[in-house]
Amino acid sequence: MAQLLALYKTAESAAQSTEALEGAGITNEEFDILTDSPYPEGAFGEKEPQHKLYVFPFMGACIGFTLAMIETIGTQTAYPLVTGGKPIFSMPAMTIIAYELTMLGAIIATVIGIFFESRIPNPFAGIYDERITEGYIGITVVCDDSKLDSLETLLKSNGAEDIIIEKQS
Amino acid sequence: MQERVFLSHKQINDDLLKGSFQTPLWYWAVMGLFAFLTLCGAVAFGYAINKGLGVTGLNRPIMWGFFLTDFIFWIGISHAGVMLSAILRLAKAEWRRPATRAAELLTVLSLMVAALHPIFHLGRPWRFYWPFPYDFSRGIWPDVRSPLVWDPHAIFTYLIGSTLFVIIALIPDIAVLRDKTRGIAKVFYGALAMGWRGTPRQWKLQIVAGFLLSALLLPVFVSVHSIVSWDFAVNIGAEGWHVTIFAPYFVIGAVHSGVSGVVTMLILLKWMFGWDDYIRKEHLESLAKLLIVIGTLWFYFFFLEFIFALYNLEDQEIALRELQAFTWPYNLIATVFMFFGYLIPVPLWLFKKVRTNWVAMFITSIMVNIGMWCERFLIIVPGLARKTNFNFSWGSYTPSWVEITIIVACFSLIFLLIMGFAKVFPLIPLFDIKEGQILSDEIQIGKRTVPALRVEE
Amino acid sequence: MLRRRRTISSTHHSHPPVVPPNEFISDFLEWHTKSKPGLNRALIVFSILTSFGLIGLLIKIFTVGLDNRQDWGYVATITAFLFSTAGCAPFIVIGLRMIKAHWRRPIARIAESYSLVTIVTFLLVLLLLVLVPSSQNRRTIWFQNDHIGTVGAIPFTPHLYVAIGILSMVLSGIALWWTSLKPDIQLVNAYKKSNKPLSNRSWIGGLKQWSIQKAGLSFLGAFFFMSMIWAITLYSVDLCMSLVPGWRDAIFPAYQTLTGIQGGLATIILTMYFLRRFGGFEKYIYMEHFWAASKPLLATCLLWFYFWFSAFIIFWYGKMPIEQDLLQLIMFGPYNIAFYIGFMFCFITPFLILIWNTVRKTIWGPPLASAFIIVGCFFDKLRLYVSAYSVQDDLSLHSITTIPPTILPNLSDILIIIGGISLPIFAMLLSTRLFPIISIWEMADGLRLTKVTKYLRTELRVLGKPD
Amino acid sequence: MVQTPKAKKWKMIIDIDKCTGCQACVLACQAENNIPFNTDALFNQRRASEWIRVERYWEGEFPNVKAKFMPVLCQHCNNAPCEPVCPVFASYHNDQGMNVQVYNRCIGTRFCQNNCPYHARFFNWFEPYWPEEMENQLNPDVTVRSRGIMEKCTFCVQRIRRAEIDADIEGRANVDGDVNPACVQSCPSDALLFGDSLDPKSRVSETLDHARSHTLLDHLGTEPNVIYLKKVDEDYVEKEAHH
Repeated sequence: MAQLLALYKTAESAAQSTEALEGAGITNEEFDILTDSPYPEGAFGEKEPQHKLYVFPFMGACIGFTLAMIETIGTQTAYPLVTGGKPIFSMPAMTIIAYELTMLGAIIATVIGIFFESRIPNPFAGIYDERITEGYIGITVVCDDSKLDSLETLLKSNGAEDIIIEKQS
Repeated sequence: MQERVFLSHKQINDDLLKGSFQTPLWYWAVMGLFAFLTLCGAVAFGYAINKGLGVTGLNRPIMWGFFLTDFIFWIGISHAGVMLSAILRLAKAEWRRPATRAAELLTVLSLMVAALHPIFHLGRPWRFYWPFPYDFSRGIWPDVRSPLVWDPHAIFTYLIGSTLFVIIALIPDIAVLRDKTRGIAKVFYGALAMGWRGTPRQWKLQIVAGFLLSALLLPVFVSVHSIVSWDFAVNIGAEGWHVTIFAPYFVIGAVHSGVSGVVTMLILLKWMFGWDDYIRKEHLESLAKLLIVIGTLWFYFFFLEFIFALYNLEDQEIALRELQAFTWPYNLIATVFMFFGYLIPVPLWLFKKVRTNWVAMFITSIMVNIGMWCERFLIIVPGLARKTNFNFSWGSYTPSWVEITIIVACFSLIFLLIMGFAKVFPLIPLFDIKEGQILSDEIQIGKRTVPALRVEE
Repeated sequence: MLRRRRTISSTHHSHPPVVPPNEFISDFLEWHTKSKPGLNRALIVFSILTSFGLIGLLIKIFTVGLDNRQDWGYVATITAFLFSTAGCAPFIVIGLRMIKAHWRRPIARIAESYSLVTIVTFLLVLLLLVLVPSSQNRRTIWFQNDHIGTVGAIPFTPHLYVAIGILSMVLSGIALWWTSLKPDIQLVNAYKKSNKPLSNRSWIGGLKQWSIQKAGLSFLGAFFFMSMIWAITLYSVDLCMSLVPGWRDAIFPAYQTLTGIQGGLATIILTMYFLRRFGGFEKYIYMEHFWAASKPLLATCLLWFYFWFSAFIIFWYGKMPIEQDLLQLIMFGPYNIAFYIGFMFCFITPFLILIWNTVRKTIWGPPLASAFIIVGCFFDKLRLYVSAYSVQDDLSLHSITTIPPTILPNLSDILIIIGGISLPIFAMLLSTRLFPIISIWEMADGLRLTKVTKYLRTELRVLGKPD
Repeated sequence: MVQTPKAKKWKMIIDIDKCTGCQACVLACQAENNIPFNTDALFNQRRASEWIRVERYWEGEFPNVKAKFMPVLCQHCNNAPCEPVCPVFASYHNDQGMNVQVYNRCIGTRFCQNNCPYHARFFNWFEPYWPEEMENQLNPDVTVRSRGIMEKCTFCVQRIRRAEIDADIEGRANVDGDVNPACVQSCPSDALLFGDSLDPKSRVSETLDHARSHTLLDHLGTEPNVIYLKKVDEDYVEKEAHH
């Protein structure tokens, strides 16, 4: 197997060559796009990323709310001290703390979700080139060595500036 | 979105990372000055710990003074960030792009500094962690009925949330730094970039995260200043504090001062790094328009607060307002507050000439913050000086050098932190600017070309 | 070719086609001018229902008369209800015009048409003002008090000024409606004369005329916004809060304004739904509009709770006797049922509905939430206004002496409520019958500024943002 | 063999008519409760701490001027505003109806003083200091408060506890008059009266529903446990209530 990274100056040529790749029978599961800024989805006909990020905040919120209930109810039962003639179970006060901790849980869970879903941190993400952050569009293809040459010519013909190949045995 | 300039992505990188790669001499000079001032504050605080709070100007009726005034001020400033970046993100306003990170950063740093003030203010600062729900050594948990227990919950939720918000939005830009640096710096940034490559999946999550976190942070940001305001509003002891409108009044006032703070910061950034292509007149103008709306809304709440203070027609309340408005030195502060906070800036912003003039906006935005600082002072101190009708123990308050030094130190600490951050990370999100260029388009109607925006849904 | 199709389907969801302006204009003009029997039938039904209200009012006036406030609590409620649903609807479109939101275009006219209802609201307020004593020696925002020395005696407080404030709201609303209606009426007349659509908008008036009209709209909008806030503030203080001795709640006017915005938005969304359902506007009002409108609706629901809570926590914590009584009077006492319903329907239910993006992205989700909100809004007003009008204590006191018992609506009240609720529907049907219910020029403008273009390998909607 | 004491609710009654403003109570309180000296400097900084103070109000125009004296101490409210605002339970309500300040818990937020309508709470701005020769007069039953914490009138709780323990040792219940805070004990004109209001025979509960009895700032609904008896003043004209 080998990894192949083709660098393009313009988005148009990159889009062309993804189309060409699909013409050559490489589905959009097999190639990936590297850009330095978000492009509209499907701009390169890449596969639509599926994610479950929206589940995380709800789980986090539940955890946070539980913690808040433990804290407030726990405190008021463990130390039933009367202050200012307020009831031992002061719902309004509990509401506020429950609210804050719920939000806290939701936020933290969301961030965890973001890391998890976008698969970082990941030091061995794969082939990469520093020119991408200069505005180049990168197309990576994973294929077996036999296909390499044909792909290289194909991508070059569609305006690839440079092609980097990483063989891993 | 008129005169749009298109820049190559390389150009954008080079411009916006200027701060990280070249440091002029004045940078170190200014850093040194701020560091020194901060140090003075630390010394003053140490002195206060050693001698006891007697070294401040506080006294019996007026138990809360400059420290809490400044605390509210910084909490207020911290409301700029989420307000701008979250609301504008959700509203998909294009002109937010250069402002977001500066705003979020201001949020985080001013929150950190604000969180210091209650510690200065405590009688026993070495016990600052006691209001947290942690037991163990002292065998009792905090009283959840106390606003001072709600406070840490709210503030730290907000601090953690907004910090994570900034970090998430930083990762792609850190990746750029990773690619442009060599040696030890590359290792550092490489570790922080966590193997970001910029795949469609990562970008999609970056975008979704922006929206989701904004939506989650907005309610928190409203709650934080509300709870701070309830520190005062639940009081029946102090005069003029027990007002139901305090929560929204504080929040909108905070946004007023916070957005002005962001304007000041953006103008400073433009001048410091010469980012004329990124922080443009149209951004300034949109911010000014936003400020007009916010300021007027705030004025409505102020009007209600004042009217309903007199509404009950009770002698002490009237006496308090008389003190606030007509008695030296409060009358001076009140005048500054009224004119700087609203009467001068907002009418000026109605003119396009002012809205698009950098110097004018710089001055007016600073005026707003001076005014709002005075507002906080006028809420806290006179109310305590005229506590109930036991006029036998009414009083007045003059801050001591200790308090003033610590306040100055807090301001310089903020500048110190911001400039330090600017050295390590870009203060304008690179990928956001690039995305803005990608999404911009035009529509032809007859002879006219209208600037347009590519939207995904 | 196959692949091409796949890439398109792989984008989020296919974009609704952009109808060319001319097609829309002719399309709409045809729908507008053709006779609509269903609409006429509905008109008759609702005109009858609305007349119930008038009958109820007359019964009330002639049976109990205008000397006792308690009998009029429900009239005040329905007036407040009309204020914060139909009355505030125009504000929504003003705000959206200010931020140049494209999705306002189909709903702009709907919102503005509701300003017709405010005429009736104004008359009702005039009626209620008879019940309000002069502000001499009682707590009002007019400070007419011997004890502090009258602050430059203002005559006719509060009656004259409440009337003026609300009248200015009515007038600016109607002026706004008329200004945006004018071009369309010309278009319709021209269409009726020669039975073919006229698309070229410059036919109606020169560019100068258009720029004047645009400027007029923004000025009237700003004026309506200010007079609306002022009117609601005056109404909620002088016709509610100051009738309960000791009730000092600075957030109350702002809270009432907020419920106005919430109710107005809900009203518009609901109207949009029915227009799409029965008017056959699937091509022009689609999911995007409901989705876009649902976000501010969710925000207002959260703000509703926020404003309520920030008043409640102060009263609960302060624990003063008067505060305890107030909590009893307007929340947990004689009208607790109404309060709980209001709380459920103004906050909890719509919040639980709208929090799901999948629900927000439907045709039925936002309208459902809006329906709940409108019902909740009524009960929320009920617990505030009926309770305030039921208090009999001397207004110069510092606190209420007793918490009055629950007052249930009698026959005339029920008639008035029916009439009041069907009034906005009647007004809307009427203006659908008489005037173009979708602002033609604004829609055409929007369609001109929208296009669906191919970008690389996907398709994107492009929205023009002129400035 | 200390059995749990029967339920008590301590109240104090202050007869303003009897008060001569002699400040004996203030002095006694200072001595009993280890309150550092209120020097001129402290007074001028408005940082004097006097758990009980005698407020003096002048009434009328010269020559017929009247001085009115009103001793004010912590009112030990049943709905004490100072209690719920304390984040660390330093100020709470104990089972004998007293409003108690726990010095060890206090972190010095000074929120309680802000919320006390009676100005009855005091903050230790500096370390307390006594001249060397005065240190031997400190009361061993009372903590010496360090800097940075709040303090206030305790109804001389140390005396209450002492009385209870003595009664237990003698195997009897407390009788009215066993317990007297320093201020009450030292009042020459007998203007102050202290006792258990749950004991029907105590002088306090007999005097409670006196014609002249009232509480301070009762519109706040704090329900103080310190009851005042109005001054008898024949040529005092009732001002019409403000509306």
